[in-house]
Amino acid sequence: MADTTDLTRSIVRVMAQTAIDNEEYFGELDSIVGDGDLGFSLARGFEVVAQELNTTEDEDPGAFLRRVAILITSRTGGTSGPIWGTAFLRAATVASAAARIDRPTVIAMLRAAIEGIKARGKADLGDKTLLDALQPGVDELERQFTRDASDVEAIRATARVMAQQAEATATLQARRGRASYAGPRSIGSPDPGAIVVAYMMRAVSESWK
Amino acid sequence: MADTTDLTRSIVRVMAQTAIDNEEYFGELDSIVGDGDLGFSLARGFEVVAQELNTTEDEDPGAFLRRVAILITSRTGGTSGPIWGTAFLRAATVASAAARIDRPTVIAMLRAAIEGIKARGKADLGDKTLLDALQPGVDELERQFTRDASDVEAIRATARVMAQQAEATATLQARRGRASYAGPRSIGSPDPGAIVVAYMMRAVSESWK
Amino acid sequence: MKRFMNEPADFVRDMLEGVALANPDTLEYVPEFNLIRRKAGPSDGRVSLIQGSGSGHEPAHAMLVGPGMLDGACPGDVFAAPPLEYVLGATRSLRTPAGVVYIVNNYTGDRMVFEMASEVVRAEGIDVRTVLVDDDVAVKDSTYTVGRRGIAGNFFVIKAMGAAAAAGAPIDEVVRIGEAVNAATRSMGMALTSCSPPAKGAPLFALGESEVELGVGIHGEPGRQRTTLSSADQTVEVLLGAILAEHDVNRGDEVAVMVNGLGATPINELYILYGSAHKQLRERGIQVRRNYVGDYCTSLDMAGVSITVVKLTDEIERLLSEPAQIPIRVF
Amino acid sequence: MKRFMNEPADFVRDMLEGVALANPDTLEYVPEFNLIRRKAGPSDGRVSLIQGSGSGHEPAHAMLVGPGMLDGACPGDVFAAPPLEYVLGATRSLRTPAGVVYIVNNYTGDRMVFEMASEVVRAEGIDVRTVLVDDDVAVKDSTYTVGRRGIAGNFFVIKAMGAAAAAGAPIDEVVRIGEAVNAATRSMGMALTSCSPPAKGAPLFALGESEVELGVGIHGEPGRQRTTLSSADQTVEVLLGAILAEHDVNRGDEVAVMVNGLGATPINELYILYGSAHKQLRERGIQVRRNYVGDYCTSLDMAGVSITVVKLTDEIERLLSEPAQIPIRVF
Ligand SMILES: Nc1ncnc2c1ncn2[C@@H]1O[C@H](COP(=O)(O)OP(=O)(O)O)[C@@H](O)[C@H]1O
Ligand SMILES: Nc1ncnc2c1ncn2[C@@H]1O[C@H](COP(=O)(O)OP(=O)(O)O)[C@@H](O)[C@H]1O
Ligand SMILES: [Mg+2]
Ligand SMILES: [Mg+2]
Ligand SMILES: [Mg+2]
Ligand SMILES: [Mg+2]
Repeated sequence: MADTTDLTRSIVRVMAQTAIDNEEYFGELDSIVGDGDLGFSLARGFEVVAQELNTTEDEDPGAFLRRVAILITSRTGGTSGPIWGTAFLRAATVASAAARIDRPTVIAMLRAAIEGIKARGKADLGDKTLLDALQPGVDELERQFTRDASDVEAIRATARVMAQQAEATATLQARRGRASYAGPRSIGSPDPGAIVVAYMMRAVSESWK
Repeated sequence: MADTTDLTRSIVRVMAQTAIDNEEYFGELDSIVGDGDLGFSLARGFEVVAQELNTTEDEDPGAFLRRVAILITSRTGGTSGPIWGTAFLRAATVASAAARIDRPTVIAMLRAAIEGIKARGKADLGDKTLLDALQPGVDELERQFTRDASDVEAIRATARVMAQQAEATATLQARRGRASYAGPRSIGSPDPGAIVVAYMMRAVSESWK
Repeated sequence: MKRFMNEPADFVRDMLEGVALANPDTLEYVPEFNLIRRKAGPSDGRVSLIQGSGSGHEPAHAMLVGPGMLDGACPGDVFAAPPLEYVLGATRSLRTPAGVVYIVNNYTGDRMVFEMASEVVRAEGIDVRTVLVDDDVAVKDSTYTVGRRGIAGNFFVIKAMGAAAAAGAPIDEVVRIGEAVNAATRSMGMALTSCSPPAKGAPLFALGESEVELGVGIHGEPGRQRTTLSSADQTVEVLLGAILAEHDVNRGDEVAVMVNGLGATPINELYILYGSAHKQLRERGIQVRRNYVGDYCTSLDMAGVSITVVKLTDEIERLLSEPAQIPIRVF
Repeated sequence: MKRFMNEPADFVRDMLEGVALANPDTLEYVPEFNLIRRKAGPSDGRVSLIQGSGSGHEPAHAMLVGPGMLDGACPGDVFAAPPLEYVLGATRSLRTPAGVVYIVNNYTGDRMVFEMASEVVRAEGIDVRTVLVDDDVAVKDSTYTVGRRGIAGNFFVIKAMGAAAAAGAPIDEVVRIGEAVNAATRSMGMALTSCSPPAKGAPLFALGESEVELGVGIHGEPGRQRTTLSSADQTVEVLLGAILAEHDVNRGDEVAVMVNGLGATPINELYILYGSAHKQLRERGIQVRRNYVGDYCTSLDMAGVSITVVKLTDEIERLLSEPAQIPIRVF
């Protein structure tokens, strides 16, 4: 168990670092059709997560993720707080219920996170949100697992798909969130939330040893 | 008497037209170190004078100038209203007291106007006001009269001196009026009020037949 | 973009601290939750009113706290709905047996966090309700959109609910009033310039020399269209036209009108617009019974305006005219 | 430069008309003299207070008319002292047997026109006095200059005189109070951007990306120096430092503080500055007993601020706390 806990912690650490390092860039992205606060909101939330990572003891992945979920939910402002908090909470619930964190469990955790976001945001694929990078990415990860790819291979492929799909959101018209007010004017730039998850996945892939 | 009244009226008409035609330019000049309202203030005041010129009967120059003085004083805003109104009023008083408007009377009228401005504005030569164009101009006019120059010659010479002296105010530091707040920063651009009187004199000179 | 601040990250904190220092007898600042609350707090028999929302819209909402208005406001950072923790902290700090009502502007982030907070505090035994504000007609309200936005009209919702709560109305009644005022309120705005969020230090969007954004949102969201600035009279015609097209206001009705500056518009221009609005409504046979001219709900340093029209009933008019006392004052 | 207006030449008229339309029960607009006057007018036993000055400083002065403040204001055009006719018209319209006091900001044009008006109406049997306001420490007061300018501090002079006049104080007393408040009041401003007069349609001066004009006047007059914008705390330190250097305020004294927006500065920034000012004064042992945060005396669409410190005596504090009612209001 110590292994998967360590792994979970290190993935979350990379995600947190990505949010902190790219605060300005993510804010820029959100200011094209949004209101520019995404970078700030995520950085403040994940900052607390990063601090917590340095101070807390080992525990099982479910309990750990629940703590992360609560920190993100309670400390992150904007739409991102509830969306990301819910995603982590749903993943945590699946992790806690599972006997061990194997490949099917990972997929189940991610699918639960996606369902959580959809429920919380009343959003679906094609609405131009982070879902449009996340869901194709998880589909790809599952495909890679099915064909028994190595961890590194699977993660690299997932990161690639998420990057592509995040960029591809530029062609979509936003139907949810603040960008939706722009109507047709939202077409032409990618969804910032989608870019964020793609960046996080790339960082995870690059950090994978 | 009809002659000098007509002459007085036509000079005032040219002055009024100059103020009206150059509203924007005089405003520009006043916005370099001042507050930009000079063009507007003079145009509104002289507009009323121009209207009055079209509607009123002939009368003696003194009475006419007094009416102009009151119109200017009562309808012109800013520092210009009291300054210009006082100048016209003083000139009117000299005109009324004089048996006829000969060359010495003209000089006396202008000197009275200058004294009026000095008194009203607590200003003196070198303070960077319209006085710095007006007074040298009147000095020149008197010199031309002394050497028995023709009207046209005298007026042309006066206009020339006033234009030079108005430009030369650029080297002065303002000690009166709003420009004085700029201290040394008031050096480098001419006093707008001085340019106005020089413009009016040039117009009078050009209109002289 | 020049502005008076210390560190951009301290913008909201420094501002809230200033508000509390300026009102030491009546207000209290709880930094932990970005909370400005009435020092006295609501008395036990009274419904408590809380507003969250992002910062950058001042005086809304942190400067609308006081007797007859909000009991507390826990703004998030600039343009960001408050984190859950703030809302929970504010609610626990201001709960009363009579219940708590959240006044929430209709934005995705705000709705979500107040929904989550409601779940949590309800489990703690607090009777909590929510009144949504969605007065901005720039955005079409349909099932395919996230619905109309809440903008300056929230002032009237807060004012009426505040008066009702101060008079000891039960929670159902306070909520009914809030919903009635929201239903009677429509607004639309226009931007002459973009706002510049402190952290970004640059405009969110760019407008040309004579270009305006018609129907702009208070976070710089796009509106209905980019168009050319025309005269004050024509601007009012366009805004009032759009508002009345989505409003049940008819000849013979009485209204309250707000001409709201978006942050960088001087009050002389607002009064020019008010004069136009007053006369145009009069021509339509609509009588302005109450008027509000000034900055009520802004978008940082945006130059622009919004107009709000509230259809008055005797009840709404009475609630709007009750006394109240907030940081925003003249004397 | 975009702004909400009709013809530039109608800027002042349209604004004053808007003010009157927004306050139909209490105010009256006399277009002939650009006059906003109390509908009721001053009663016979009361001293009448009139303020002229140029427009473009709203709410000063046309929006400061009402019970407990001015009886009338007859502004000139933007940044231009009113023509004599306006002052005469206003005076004749608002004269009372108890006398008339002109409150005049210390500028060449304003002083001249009120002096001339005084001569004229005195000859008509009106007991007229003048109180000069010169609170701006940016300008050195010496015999070689035209003296300090009147800026936002005039609010306190008007408020105190208004309270005294409302209470029926005789004219000598009203003048004494005005002079006492003016003597107890010092201000200084800072511009982040220039204003743009409507007729000009362009800025009066240009400031660089991070440049400010320290000690700017409310007509865009230059101040003490061009310098670089620093933090809000440092800005307050500089402004307060300059003010207190020319002010008789010492440890243990009580003061009123105004943080005044110059037209385009959002209220959140003003509260950040207020917080700094409050704390810095506290550190100097000076207690802020009354505070004023908002737009009181502006320079059209200038982004910037001025700070005013009034040394309080019991008398001044009492007069400032009396109720008054003017167009500028929240509810
Ligand atoms: N209804 C929604 N459901 C899911 N995700 C959403 C929704 N609305 C917005 N998002 C995501 O959130 C991102 C913006 O987050 P944030 O800047 O915190 O929101 P805001 O400032 O609009 O409250 C978007 O780029 C998008 O990916
Ligand atoms: N004290 C003074 N005495 C005489 N002339 C003055 C004085 N102050 C200013 N002036 C003249 O008036 C001109 C400015 O007029 P105006 O724009 O109406 O004044 P302001 O806007 O400062 O009230 C100056 O250019 C100068 O020539
Ligand atoms: Mg955002
Ligand atoms: Mg001028
Ligand atoms: Mg946001
Ligand atoms: Mg002027």
